[in-house]
Amino acid sequence: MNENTGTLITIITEAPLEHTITRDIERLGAHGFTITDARGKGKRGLRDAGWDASSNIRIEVLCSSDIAEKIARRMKQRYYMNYAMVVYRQEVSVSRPEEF
Amino acid sequence: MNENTGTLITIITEAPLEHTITRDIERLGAHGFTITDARGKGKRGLRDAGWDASSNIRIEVLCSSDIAEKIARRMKQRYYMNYAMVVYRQEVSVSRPEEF
Amino acid sequence: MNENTGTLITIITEAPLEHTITRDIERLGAHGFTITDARGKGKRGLRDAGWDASSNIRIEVLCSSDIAEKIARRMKQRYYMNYAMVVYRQEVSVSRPEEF
Amino acid sequence: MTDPIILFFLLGISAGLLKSELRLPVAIYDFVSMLLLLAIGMKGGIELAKQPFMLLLPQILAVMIMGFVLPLFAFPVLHYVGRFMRADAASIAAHYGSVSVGTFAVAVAYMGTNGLTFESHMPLLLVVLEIPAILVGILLARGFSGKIQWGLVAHEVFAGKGIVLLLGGLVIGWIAGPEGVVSITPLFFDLFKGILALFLLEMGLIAASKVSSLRQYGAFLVVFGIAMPLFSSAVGVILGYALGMTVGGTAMLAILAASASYIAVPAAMRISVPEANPTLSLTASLGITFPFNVLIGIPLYYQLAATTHRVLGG
Amino acid sequence: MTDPIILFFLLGISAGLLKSELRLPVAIYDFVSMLLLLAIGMKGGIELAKQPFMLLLPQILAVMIMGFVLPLFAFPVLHYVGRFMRADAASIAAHYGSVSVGTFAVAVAYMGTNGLTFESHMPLLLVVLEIPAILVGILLARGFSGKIQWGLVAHEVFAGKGIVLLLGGLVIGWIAGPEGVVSITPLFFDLFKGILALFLLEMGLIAASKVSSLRQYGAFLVVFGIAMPLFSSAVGVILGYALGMTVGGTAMLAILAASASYIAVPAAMRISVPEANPTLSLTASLGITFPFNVLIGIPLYYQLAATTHRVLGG
Amino acid sequence: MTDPIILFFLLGISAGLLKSELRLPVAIYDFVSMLLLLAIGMKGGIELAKQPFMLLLPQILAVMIMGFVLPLFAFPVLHYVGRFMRADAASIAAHYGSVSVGTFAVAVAYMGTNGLTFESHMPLLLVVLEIPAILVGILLARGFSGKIQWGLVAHEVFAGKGIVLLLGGLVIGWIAGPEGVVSITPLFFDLFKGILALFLLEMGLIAASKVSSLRQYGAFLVVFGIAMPLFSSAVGVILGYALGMTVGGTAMLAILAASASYIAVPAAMRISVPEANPTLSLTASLGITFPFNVLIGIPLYYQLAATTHRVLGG
Ligand SMILES: Nc1ncnc2c1ncn2[C@@H]1O[C@H](COP(=O)(O)O)[C@@H](O)[C@H]1O
Ligand SMILES: Nc1ncnc2c1ncn2[C@@H]1O[C@H](COP(=O)(O)O)[C@@H](O)[C@H]1O
Ligand SMILES: Nc1ncnc2c1ncn2[C@@H]1O[C@H](COP(=O)(O)O)[C@@H](O)[C@H]1O
Ligand code: NA
Ligand code: NA
Ligand code: NA
Repeated sequence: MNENTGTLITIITEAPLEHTITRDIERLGAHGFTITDARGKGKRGLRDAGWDASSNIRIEVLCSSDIAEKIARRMKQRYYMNYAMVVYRQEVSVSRPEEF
Repeated sequence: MNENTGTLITIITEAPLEHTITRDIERLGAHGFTITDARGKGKRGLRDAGWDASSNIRIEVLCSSDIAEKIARRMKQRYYMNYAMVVYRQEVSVSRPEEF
Repeated sequence: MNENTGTLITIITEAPLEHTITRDIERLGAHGFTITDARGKGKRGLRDAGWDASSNIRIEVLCSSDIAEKIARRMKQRYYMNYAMVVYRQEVSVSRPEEF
Repeated sequence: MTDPIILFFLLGISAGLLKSELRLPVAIYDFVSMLLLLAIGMKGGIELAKQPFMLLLPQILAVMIMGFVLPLFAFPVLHYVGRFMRADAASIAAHYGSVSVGTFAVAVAYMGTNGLTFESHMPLLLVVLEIPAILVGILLARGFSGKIQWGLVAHEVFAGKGIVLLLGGLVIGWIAGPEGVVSITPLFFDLFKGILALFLLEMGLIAASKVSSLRQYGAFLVVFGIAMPLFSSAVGVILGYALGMTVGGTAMLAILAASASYIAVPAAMRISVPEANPTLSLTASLGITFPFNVLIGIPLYYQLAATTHRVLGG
Repeated sequence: MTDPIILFFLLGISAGLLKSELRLPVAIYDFVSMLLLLAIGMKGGIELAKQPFMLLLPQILAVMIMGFVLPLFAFPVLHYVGRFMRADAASIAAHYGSVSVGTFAVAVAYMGTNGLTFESHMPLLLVVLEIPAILVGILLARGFSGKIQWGLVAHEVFAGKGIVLLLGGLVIGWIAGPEGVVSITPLFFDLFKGILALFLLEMGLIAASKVSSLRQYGAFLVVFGIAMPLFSSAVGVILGYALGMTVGGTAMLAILAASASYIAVPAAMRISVPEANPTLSLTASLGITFPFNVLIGIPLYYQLAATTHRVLGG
Repeated sequence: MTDPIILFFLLGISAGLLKSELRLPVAIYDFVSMLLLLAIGMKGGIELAKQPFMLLLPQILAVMIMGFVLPLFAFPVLHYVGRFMRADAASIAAHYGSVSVGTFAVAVAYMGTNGLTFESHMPLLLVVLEIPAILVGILLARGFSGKIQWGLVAHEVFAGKGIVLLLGGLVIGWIAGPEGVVSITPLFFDLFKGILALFLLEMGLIAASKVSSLRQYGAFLVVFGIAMPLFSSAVGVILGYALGMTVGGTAMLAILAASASYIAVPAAMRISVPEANPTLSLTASLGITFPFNVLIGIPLYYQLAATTHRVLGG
């Protein structure tokens, strides 16, 4: 199989940011993303999803490590201060690497 | 703790494929799977989950690297051409390795 | 960027255990968690989420490897015997490491 | 003329057996259950307001005792005849000692369709019957010496959705009274049978999904799932008659006795007797007893109650 | 006086074009669809009980043939004029040969609002028309020689939510009859138009979301999405007249013919002709034909049916 | 006789304080909110059709000015007395200058139950009052010099679910008129109070969940959450009287003034003043002011309006 390593960057944050952040992600060069609804707890307290504004989303982006770096930086700069957010990255092997 | 590394293979694809793919996965020897509902964007456009047919699922399978390889191959061969799909793999350490 | 590796521990288990397990996690020193609803299949059969009691949750915790070890141990000791549960761990790089 | 809600149940079973992808979305199942629980509670509360509570105390006590006794009959049968492990036998016994709100709702509809009446405080007895069997089940599994987290169990039972909505509805109906609830009648009472139809559609789908586990766990569970409600309904009929209830009330008590829990008890058992296999009890309760009661049991128990009253006088 | 359900559709389109975040939750969309399907099925079943089934057989057969023939007209136009790939042309043709329950529901409401009547077995013809076009579509894409998993296709079609609920409702209505369903009337029939309004709100949002793909796929799809239903409605009118239907029935048959599937057919095509691009067919069906039929088509087809009957006598 | 919808609210609060697992599924909460917003909008629109729009312009303008002025009163109290950060004070002020549709719905039910009438264009004033306070809040936080993305804010406000459904309902009611909406009355109007009861059940659960944050943020927030609506209601009463409204209309304006937003404003503030802590404003608005208004405020403001009209004549 033509296979390659890529970076998977995961962003957990407030649901209402969905559109702004996916726009950011695409502008920074990623070719796709996957979103699941989530709830959770962190330093900004419980976010229990009973309520649109109090629910979280979990955004996953498969991309090159460069783009992942850019995305992480952008998140930090634009959202960390004021929004509930956690970001982490992993190396993964992707079966369809040509696109990332 | 008796612990071991295993492979986590994640498949993001169209929701209506759920039954076909989980059947494939079991036939290839995996002992379980976990599914979450998702939405996303990729080369086949926006899949926004407003609609059954337009929503995604995210399938996770913990298995040996051999089985993961087989699953990835099968996905490629049977679905890549015609369906929205992304597959990636990681090594993880599993706390209950006896079963995989 | 100030960046660091941390451990991501993922627990897939029965939905009604949500409160007990998140309490465990916090007591063991983790500063947060993220939960998504899931369904799946394992050695305890199909858990298809049609029904509250038959649905799964997927809990993710970013923490130090020590705390992850403690969490995995606790899960094993308290729940493995009697509940549907799978636990796995990965190293990830976290963009906001100061808190973990 | 078959009641259409039964037809919805049969549609659910058929679709399930045909492996149709049909399912009620989880949120809708929750919504429908909430409406039924609130409506049943309110109906009871409205009527309750009309009679002095003290007069009901003897009935409440007697019914509570029935709730303690029924699982004590079921347990030895399951453990010694059925050869189930101690924990499994205790858990299944608890399910059958407790009640099913869904079955009760179908019975309410059945009585209404056939122009039959019953004591209006039945929803109160429904609430009363939910709990004793849980305690008995836990004690049967653990023994009196065992370390049991009663606080957790109590919270699971009393703060559970079912009891909160039933009791909440009861109190609302009680305070608001018949004129008070007029404004919310269209949602809670006019739609009742339609909502019940949707509920039964989903219950049919769930019952059908238990067929494969049925095969696995064998004939004993099937026999028990039918024999136990028959036995319990007889106990209910005798108790109802002894308490001086009307034919309708006697039938309803028989139905309560015959029904098996599939919400409150499984949740409580999962926490307090986790080593019991939930598939066993749910297969029996949802896969056999619920369909049996809905399709055959309810009219049967009514006949039983009517015959008893006719024969013994009253 | 505009029918408010049409206004809900326009509200959905407007909100969608304004990129409002408004959406019906998926569970609610499913709930609303289920209620419509069951209601339409039951309405048909109730009426069906009143007439001998055998008399309907000729109509059923004729309509089924129409379902086979319509996609055979659409395919060459799409493939040779529109220059779509074989698979895409076949898939789109299947969509237009089959029917849309949403359009049918709006037509039912339209007839009701205007005090018009039609043959009560129309829901049966709706079910009949869903399927033939799927078979034709698959054969057009694969040829007779191709390896087709008919078992899978059959399961997808007959066990799909749509058919199960329509047919299930039909049978329930048939068995329960008009008095039987009285108790569930408040949910299924009194709320029908309100539920339809919510459904159309969401359909408007969906239609609006297709605008960008419309731009991408160009003018041919737009023209086809309007011309094809016009053509099909004429076929429907002729057939309805030939079958001796009333004006209302003729109009309903024209509407069925003119409507394009967006649930059953896409699901079946995705499985049996996966190389067809689903965006193409859904853009045409949901982005053009559904709005066209709802806003303009339905009254137009009624006029066509009325004129035909007046001119030709009947 | 207590209105049952209030009892549902109290049930929600009690269940929440008992840490019951009871929750309305998110999809159902959305559904219920949508129905309320559409119903309120349509009710207003139907009545609006009966009067010339131009006559309302002065009232609309006056009420809009009230929406600009109220947060200007709240801000210094919060910033200087309450010692909240500039951003937090501005955000809370915006919440209290705007309105709550939930409170309005309860007020509509209250007026109906007590046979009281009010100016039918109130839903229009509700829409009008939602927006000015948002602008004031942003300017208070940023100053006139600050770089504000007005485009984003405008989209967030006008394309938000709340405004789209309210305004959409208004227009639908306006165009369709009283006869037009008859067919959708069962869903939108007959079920109104039942749906409102479910909504209040969830609101009670949410209010109860704010108790822990209340403890954390101290007494000032509690005092403000009660004093501010009292003050605003007085302003509303004076304005209503000055505008020549009826007693009912004056009371409704007071209620609008006294209510605090918990949907539109939080969303807009999160985007335009993200450094404001949303927990603060939601704790005050949902944890204190909403329960206060629902349980005590609404009848109180009505009394205030009645007394004012009696004393001053009119
Ligand atoms: N240690 C953690 N592990 C997993 N998820 C976390 C953790 N901390 C925070 N989160 C998630 O990130 C969201 C925002 O975090 P915070 O900004 O810390 O409030 C929380 O609501 C959780 O869903
Ligand atoms: N780069 C990516 N990162 C994360 N998820 C992706 C990516 N590309 C595609 N996906 C997901 O996979 C689904 C199918 O992808 P595609 O086949 O590229 O349309 C999309 O709907 C997304 O949910
Ligand atoms: N091999 C596996 N891969 C992914 N998820 C699994 C696997 N095995 C079990 N699970 C998940 O963990 C849950 C409990 O597993 P079990 O205790 O094996 O029944 C299942 O319902 C699945 O959601
Ligand atoms: Na029982
Ligand atoms: Na057609
Ligand atoms: Na206000």
